[in-house]
Amino acid sequence: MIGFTLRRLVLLLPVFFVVSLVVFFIIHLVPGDPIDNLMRAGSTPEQRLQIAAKYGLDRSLVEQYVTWMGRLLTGDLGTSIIQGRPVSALIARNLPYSLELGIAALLFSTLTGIAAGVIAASYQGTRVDDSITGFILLGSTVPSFWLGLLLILVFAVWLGWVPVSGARGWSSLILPTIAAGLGGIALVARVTRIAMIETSRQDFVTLLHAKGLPPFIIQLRHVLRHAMVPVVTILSLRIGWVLGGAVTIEYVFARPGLGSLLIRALNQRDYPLVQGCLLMLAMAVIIGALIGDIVQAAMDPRQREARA
Amino acid sequence: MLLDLEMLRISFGAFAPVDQVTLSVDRGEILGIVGESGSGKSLTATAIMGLLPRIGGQVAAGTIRFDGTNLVGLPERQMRRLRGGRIALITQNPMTSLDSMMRIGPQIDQAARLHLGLGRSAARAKSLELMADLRIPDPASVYDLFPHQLSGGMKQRIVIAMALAGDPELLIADEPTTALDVTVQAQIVQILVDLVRQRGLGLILITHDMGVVAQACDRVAVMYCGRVVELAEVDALFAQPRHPYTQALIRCIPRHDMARGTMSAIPGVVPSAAAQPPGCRFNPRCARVADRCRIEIPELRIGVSGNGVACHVAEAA
Amino acid sequence: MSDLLTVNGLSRRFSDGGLLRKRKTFHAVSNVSFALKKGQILGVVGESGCGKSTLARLVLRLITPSEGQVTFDGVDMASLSRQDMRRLRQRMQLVFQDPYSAIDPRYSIRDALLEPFRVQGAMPRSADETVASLLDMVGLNSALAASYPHQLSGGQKQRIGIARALALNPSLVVLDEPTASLDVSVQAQIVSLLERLRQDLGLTYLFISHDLGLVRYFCDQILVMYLGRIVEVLPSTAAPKHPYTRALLDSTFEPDPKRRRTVTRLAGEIPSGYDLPTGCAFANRCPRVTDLCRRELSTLWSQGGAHQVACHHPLTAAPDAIIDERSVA
Amino acid sequence: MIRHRALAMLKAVSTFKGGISGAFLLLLVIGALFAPWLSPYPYDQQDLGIMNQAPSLTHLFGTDEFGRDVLSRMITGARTSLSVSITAIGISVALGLVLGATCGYFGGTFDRIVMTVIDLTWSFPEILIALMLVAIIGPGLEGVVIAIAIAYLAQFTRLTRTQIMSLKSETYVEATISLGAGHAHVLFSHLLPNALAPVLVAAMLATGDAIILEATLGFFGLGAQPPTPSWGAMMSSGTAQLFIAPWVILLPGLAVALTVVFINLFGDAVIAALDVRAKFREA
Amino acid sequence: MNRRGFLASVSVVTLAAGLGLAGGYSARASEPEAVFALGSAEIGAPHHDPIRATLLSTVATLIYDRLIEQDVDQSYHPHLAESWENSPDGMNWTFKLRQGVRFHDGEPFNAATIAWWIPKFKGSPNEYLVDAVDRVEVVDDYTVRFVMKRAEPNLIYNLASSFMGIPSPKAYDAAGDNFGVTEAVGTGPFMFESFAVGQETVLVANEDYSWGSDLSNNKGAPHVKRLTLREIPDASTAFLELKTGGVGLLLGVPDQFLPQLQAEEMLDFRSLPGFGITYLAFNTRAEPFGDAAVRQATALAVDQGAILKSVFNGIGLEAHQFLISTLVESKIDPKLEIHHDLAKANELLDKAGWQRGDDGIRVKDGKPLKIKLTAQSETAIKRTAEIVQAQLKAIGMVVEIDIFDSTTVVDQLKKGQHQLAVRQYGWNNADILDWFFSTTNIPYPNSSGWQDEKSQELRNVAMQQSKTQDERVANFRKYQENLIGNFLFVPIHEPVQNYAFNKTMLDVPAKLRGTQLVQATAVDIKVIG
Repeated sequence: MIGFTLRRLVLLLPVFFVVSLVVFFIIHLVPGDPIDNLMRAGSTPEQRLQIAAKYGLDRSLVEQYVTWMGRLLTGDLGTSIIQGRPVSALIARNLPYSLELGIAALLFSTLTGIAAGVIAASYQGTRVDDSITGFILLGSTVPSFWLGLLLILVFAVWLGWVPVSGARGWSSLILPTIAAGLGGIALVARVTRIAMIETSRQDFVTLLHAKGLPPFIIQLRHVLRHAMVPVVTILSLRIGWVLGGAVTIEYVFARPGLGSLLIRALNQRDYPLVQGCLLMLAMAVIIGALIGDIVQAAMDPRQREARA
Repeated sequence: MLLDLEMLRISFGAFAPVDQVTLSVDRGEILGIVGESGSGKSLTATAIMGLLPRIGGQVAAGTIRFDGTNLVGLPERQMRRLRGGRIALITQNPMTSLDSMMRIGPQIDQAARLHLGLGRSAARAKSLELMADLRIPDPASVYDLFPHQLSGGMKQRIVIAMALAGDPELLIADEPTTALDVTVQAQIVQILVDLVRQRGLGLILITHDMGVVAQACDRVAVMYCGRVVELAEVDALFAQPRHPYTQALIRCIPRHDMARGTMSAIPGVVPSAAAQPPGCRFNPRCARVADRCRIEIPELRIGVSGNGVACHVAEAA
Repeated sequence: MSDLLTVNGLSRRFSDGGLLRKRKTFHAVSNVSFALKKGQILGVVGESGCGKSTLARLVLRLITPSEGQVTFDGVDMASLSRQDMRRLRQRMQLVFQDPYSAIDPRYSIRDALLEPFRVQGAMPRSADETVASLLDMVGLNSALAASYPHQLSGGQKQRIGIARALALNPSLVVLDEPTASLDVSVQAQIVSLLERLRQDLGLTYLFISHDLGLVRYFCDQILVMYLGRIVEVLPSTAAPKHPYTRALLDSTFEPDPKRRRTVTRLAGEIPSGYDLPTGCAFANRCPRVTDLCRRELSTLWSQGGAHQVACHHPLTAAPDAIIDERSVA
Repeated sequence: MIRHRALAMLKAVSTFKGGISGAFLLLLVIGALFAPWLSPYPYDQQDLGIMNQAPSLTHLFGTDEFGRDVLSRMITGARTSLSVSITAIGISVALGLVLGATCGYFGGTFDRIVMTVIDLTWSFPEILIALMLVAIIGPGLEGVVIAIAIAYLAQFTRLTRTQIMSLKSETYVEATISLGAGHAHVLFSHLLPNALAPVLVAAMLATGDAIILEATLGFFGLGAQPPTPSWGAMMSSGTAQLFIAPWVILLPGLAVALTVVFINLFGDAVIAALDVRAKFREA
Repeated sequence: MNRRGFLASVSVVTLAAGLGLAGGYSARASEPEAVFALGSAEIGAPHHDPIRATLLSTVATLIYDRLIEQDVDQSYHPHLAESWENSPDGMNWTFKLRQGVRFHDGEPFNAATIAWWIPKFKGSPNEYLVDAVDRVEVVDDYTVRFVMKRAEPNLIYNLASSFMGIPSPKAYDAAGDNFGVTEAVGTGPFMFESFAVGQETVLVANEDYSWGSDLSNNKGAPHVKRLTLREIPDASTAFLELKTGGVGLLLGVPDQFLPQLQAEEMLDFRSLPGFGITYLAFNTRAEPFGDAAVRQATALAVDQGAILKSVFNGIGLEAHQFLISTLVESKIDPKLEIHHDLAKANELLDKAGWQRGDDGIRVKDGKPLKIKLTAQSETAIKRTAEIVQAQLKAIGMVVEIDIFDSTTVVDQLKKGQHQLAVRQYGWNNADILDWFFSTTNIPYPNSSGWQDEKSQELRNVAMQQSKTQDERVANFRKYQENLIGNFLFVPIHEPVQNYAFNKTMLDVPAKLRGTQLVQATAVDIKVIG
């Protein structure tokens, strides 16, 4: 197991290199530059050049990449041009909010999704199955920004149960969690349901019934465990989404977060910040996939063996 | 009789893939159910286990008497108490019969803990003992392995151990050796026969292999298209098969002492469940078909010997 | 009669692992040699994992051998260009174990039977006639041409599989357990059909099976394989001399309750093909094993006639109870 | 083979779910195709005298902030939204099939490299990918189409690849090779046609998601350039509109939701009819 | 309703009650506190350090005091500078500083502070504000003199900028990069407590405050003892927060929301005159706008009234010249103002050789009158573009809209890739004309590419040769009259600044002072109850 993990980590090095290349150059494909966002009425062309020189933007892209990479290897993500603060500090400030919402939404969609999937699978083909599947489907068809506004209108304005927006305390986390998580429920439920149904068709489940085990024990202790393997795959692929996918939700609920930070940086062409955020997201995604693999291997003894 | 099936009819919606099945097995006896695919032998086993609803079927008529109790219509809760306890099942494919994500030992323990009320350590001790009985080398270490770490033959022994864990009186083995190599098949059949002889279990051995039947069974039920066409003592069946199907079946087994090209085949195909011929279901393929066979369904008449045949022609003879 | 197929020192290893991982090598087929005369049926028998299916594919060069040589009708296959090899395939065909997936479910029977011609770029002038005659050849109604695989029974599908293999008039047909997934009554039909076709068309068969009884019934000569190696080559009527062949034979139940017997169990497990022992692979299960067996691998040596065995301590020719029964019957 | 698929479609439509959703989708497509003839008013005809009017007989769905007829805009919007998502998914499927088939069939290092990249794009939030790409490509529908196509590329590549890999071991593939067939024949006559069904169903479901993604990008002001309407652009035409003239925002939202629901229902019916459920799990 | 349904609804209600309680805000009843939401333009300020900031929110005006304050009518008022004097040649400014002022950290404010402060701008993005100052001389503890590099009558305007809040030198130097993030020390009425970037800043009253400016009624400590300024990017969310009492005051309300605000009983709003202009910018280097006649026709085709009504809900003013109306420089010859005149517009195009085709589209030399209109995705701008598109159709001009993000729009302008663009600026000084139209600023910000000797001469006079404020006004008027005569832009709209608040929570003075709702008004706001 440790060998497997180490091997995968070593294989990450070339991936990291490629990712760093993409991340560095992609933002330069976008027209416009950050300096104009620093200039206001009254500033002069000389100042432009000064600022460009200050951030090394007057040098060739390759040179810039080498400098950036050099700094990166010492753990320095650079300094935001627009905000004038270290990129790492900005990420560190926004990350907790993204994690808070991302994890809450992921838990919400995963737990609800699995529960719904299990129930739907247990009542496969009945009206219960249909209504659960239908209801979940409905929830996932509404764009999340829109859902967010509607949730605010209903639960915060009309009913006044929770605050409209903000990121203060758990009560302000409820609506964003629902808005961000609802789409995921459908996915998780769908996968869980199909995996459950597939698994319960296997011989060993027949044999478990033949042992006289109560059906709910079979479903929860055996079938669900098998069904969790594909669910874990999906979840490990959602790490990127947890960190940066909730942009619209952050916008509507006035929450800070990595997604908003990145979008704003993108709009202002704040190169170091965009690069820093993207690199962090990409690495999180890769490591998320790795963790997913490891968890999956830990869950499934066959894979554990195959990968040892 | 430990188990008595009378005129069992299994239906899936409008279809009745199994009908008029009558057979029985006693303690210490091995009943073979033999037939080709689609003959309904596995469904019969599923019906005895009370697991038909899982696959969308139900017992439409007839009785399944286990030790005097009719299992048909028995509440699920009571049926569950029997399942894995007094009646146990062994399935065909050992590769897929074990939960791949669970260690071997606990899977064997389950039935004992559930039906015998044993604690964790008592169940473990019992499982280890069973594994030793089944000649599994080094049971203590196998106990902690995962299924994929075992060979097919070893897995099938685990499946048998699982079935025995609840101290069953009746064992239903549904094609227990089909997926195994011949050398392993021989061992598993031997184990099953020994079990019946030593523990006095009743065993229903479902198979399509006449060799296995000849080797292991005391009595045999031959099934074709959902019906029992012949029920007989094993010696009688092979010495003097009465149903034309049984006769044909025995004839189409290759033997090394036959000259090449002398093996006879049964012409035609097994009709699909949706297109059963009227009358005797074997009539389109039967060499001795009479007019009556095309109209009237022959009934299985069991004589005093306990042997019987469902054939107009054989009866007339 | 001349040799249609000669196999010489054929081996195939599969490796996995590689970068950053210990490379493991699986010996699927090791040093196999045999010759097959025109018009003969050569049986290959062994348990799962013994390499018999790999051997079939090596012979047809669907898999490239790691070592050794396959000569078909005097031509060394390794010397052929891709193009020539593809053309040569017309003369050697394969029938598969699983008829259920041997035909593309989206192809009609007609399409499936015409595919060989399409692939070889030689569409017959009258496609319908060709299809009809192929169906007729394997004993099927030509009305089936319009059906799809899922509408046919296993036996019918296997007949289609055979018809397709024969479409291009091959000389050699490799039959990879053609009846293993069929019912006995259907198996009998297929075996009879194969025998008839062989006589009518002068075919040569390489017949692969796990069923020693069937092989002994159907074949002229039998290769017994164990863990990728040939342990015995025997005429189908000969008594086995290798302890493994003997064990295999002992494990086969006769369909006769009078011949019940207590099985002499084989000790031990089949070793993994990854780490083959240095000596005889059967050593750990063999009742006659000696130190010599564990140390040294026996080569195939003649037991008189075509009978060869790879064993240091072959069973003596002394008639054996079970083998005797045949003369009794 | 065509008959096979047509039959499955027929089977799908004959179920209750499949019938209802199929009918709705058909109507929608017809509406989109004949938008100019079906719209009661030109979609861009402004009339500042009747701004933000509630639904009435003259304007069934009311008017928007420029006094334009919301119904006409929604009909034309269906055209934009559908063509954007269908084109995008079409491109995505085409690319995905090629990449997935190549990776799945030939495997090896090429496969490993492509799949690493593909996995990266998959796990990256698609909204971020889309925003990034639109910024690079520029405004307008082309940008959105390409962005959506790339956002979904991973899904189809993976699905195709898994399909091809599992099909590759089917006996009939080996049978074809043993007949002397080359790679092209195996790929195009057997593998791709068999892999297609689940990919197409997935594509259908993804079309629904693409409509939502188009709407979300519209929320950020990307996509259809005014005055061309699209459902997404309409939904996000200033959230203040939600309080002033809610129908301008709610109705397109409803249209998106309904369409996606029906696409999913129809997809489910097709999945059931084609019996490709099992194949879905593998992906 | 069956029993299960009933139970379910009861449990939902119970759950909701629990949430409601937990979600309530625990106001400290003893201390009056308030929550403001920042305007959308202020969102995302990374810190509150006025010297190195490029984006500064209202927060900075509450923490820091400035030397000089500017009122609605653009007049200047003393604050930390009690009085000032400019030498006749414009080369020396002398400031008398207020005494007894202390920073939040207890440090005194005096001439040394200014001497430390002005040089700090060197190399910062805000350097241009004090660019003209050569050096600062300390005359005595409370008197400083700015020795100028060149005459700069506009210095006073610059000093009133929100970037000219004065931080505590000691705290500033000690905190380094963290100044404005983890701490911010000024002399203002509110003291920094905490700051979560992108989310909120919490301030507490400076009880020692006693140096409020002329503009405020309350010269002492603010009435609001604890003030939270939240950042809410989505306007509807902010509006809903106001409506539900989550926020007491919105610093900036989009015009579209005003009708809603007016409809709510407990809400009220105050307005201040505008701070900028929405306009169309031509690219004179891209055909057909090289031709003044086409520019004029385009300008005359735009109906400012209709746009005011539909895009801005009738709020704000129609703009007919380029400067905000509170600037004196905006009072130009009325004949030169740009007003809607469709007939004349068509006539101009006819004369210029653009003939109408059958489809109503004008054509000249086989080329249709088809142009690209660049705009950005912000709602008001997008809508303006849409309506302009419809209006230009009336003169036979086909307009295609291209929506970009703001940075890309700038990039397009810089590269001269645009033809016509909807733009907006926010600036309350006439020197904006120089910024947009001086030849030295080609290609950007002079993206119209306007190069004209006469214009440049007038610009030089206005920018460099005005010694006094009055001279400066006259010069800039002339400069604008020249520019507008060349139809370099189409003024469209002058927005007003709206501030909405909850009447039941806050007492906001009827008349707002200052150019925006900042410190001057904030200290006068009272919490009700």
